[in-house]
Amino acid sequence: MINLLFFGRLSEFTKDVSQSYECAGESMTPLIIREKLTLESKALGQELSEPQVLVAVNKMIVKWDHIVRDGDEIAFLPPVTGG
Amino acid sequence: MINLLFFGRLSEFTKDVSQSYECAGESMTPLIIREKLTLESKALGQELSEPQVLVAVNKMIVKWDHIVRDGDEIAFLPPVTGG
Amino acid sequence: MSIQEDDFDIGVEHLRLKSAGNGVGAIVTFTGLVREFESEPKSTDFQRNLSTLTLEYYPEMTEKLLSEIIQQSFDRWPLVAVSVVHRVGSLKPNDQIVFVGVASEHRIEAFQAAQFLMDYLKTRATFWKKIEADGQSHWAEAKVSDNVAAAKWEG
Amino acid sequence: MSIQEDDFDIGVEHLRLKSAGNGVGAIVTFTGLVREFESEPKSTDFQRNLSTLTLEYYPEMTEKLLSEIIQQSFDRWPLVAVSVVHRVGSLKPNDQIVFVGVASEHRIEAFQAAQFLMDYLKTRATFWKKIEADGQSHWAEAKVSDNVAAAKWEG
Repeated sequence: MINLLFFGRLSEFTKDVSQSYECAGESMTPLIIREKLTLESKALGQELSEPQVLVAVNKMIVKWDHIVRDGDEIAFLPPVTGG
Repeated sequence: MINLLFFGRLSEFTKDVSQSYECAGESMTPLIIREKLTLESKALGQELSEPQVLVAVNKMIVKWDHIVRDGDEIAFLPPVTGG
Repeated sequence: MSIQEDDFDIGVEHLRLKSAGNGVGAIVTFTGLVREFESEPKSTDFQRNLSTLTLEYYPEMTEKLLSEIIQQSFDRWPLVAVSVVHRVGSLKPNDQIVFVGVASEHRIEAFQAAQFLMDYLKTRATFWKKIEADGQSHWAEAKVSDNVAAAKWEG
Repeated sequence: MSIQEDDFDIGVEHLRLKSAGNGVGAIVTFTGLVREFESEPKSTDFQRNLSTLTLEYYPEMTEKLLSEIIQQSFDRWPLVAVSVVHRVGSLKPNDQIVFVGVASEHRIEAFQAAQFLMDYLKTRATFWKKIEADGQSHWAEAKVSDNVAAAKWEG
């Protein structure tokens, strides 16, 4: 199981999409998961494809082709606005 | 009467010099007073001639050839070191 | 370093920095506050009355990022102590949001490090602001000016 | 603005800046402290234990100069409030000497104004420090670095 987290404005688009994926042996990346999510919600897919959106696996920023494993946590991070 | 004030390191050289001058009708400037002070203490004269030393008349920075009048206060100001 | 819902006390934070060690000659602090007016995104004149600012963060990751930013400030300048406090949750106008304090021997590095910490915190630490104003809510947009400010510390 | 023998309280000063008006989003403070060690003039390694720092000023003139410096900061940046407190008289290691606080809408002008105020205060306000260390006393020397810092605001 891979858990998905959506922060900031991204959380507004996740009402009807999966919050986790089964990782059935196949090689999985944030990019593949983004494609799966886009099939569920085109609006979310568009938001996730914005170039400023970063992806973290287990709380580390990674590239979109990072291999994820069962038990990993993927977080989608829009531009930060704290401070 | 013209009162003289010496601040900071300058105050270390004023034990034996005049702290005021009578202004007997003659045209007076901080420069003339510095020359008079130099006759009283060569060490003080040297300190006052340092290019960073500023002179204020009645609490306003002035040029050394500023005309001073009876009742004025002349202050000799070494480089400031507050803050 | 602390991420907390509770308010912080500048007097307490300042005393901690002052007592951080021998040789502290300069303390610079920055405090960010919730402003009562919220400029409409992409507009300079239309302003709305802010009622609530909600700060979201990513537990564990945000702490780690803040620690890294603080470590970088020590790598760049000879500092005695650094303190960062960031609030999360629901805030009101004039509430304190963030505190950055730097203690050092001389003022130049304290000013520089405090600015660096704020510029990096604004652009790298995983916090997100949701603004409620005039009955409507929206997520704050990242500011180009913050990215420009952070970029000047690179390279 | 205040020149005083008494100590000041950062918490009180900060609250005053925070309450200065609507729209304050950023507060930057600088506090200068008496350091416990005094570098020997013209030497970088020999240090002496400071016992007393005495601050002399020129009553009336110093207040006027500080007011002018504060006015200049308002002319240069859109600030909401500025506070400057400078102590005089006899101080001990770790005592607070000077406070500069700036409240503004955004952080950039608050940081800039606070640095400007300190740079000008250090080079233009009529204060003089006498240092007592290891049983000997001398007047502090003006620092070239302060003049360089102040010069960058010119022209």
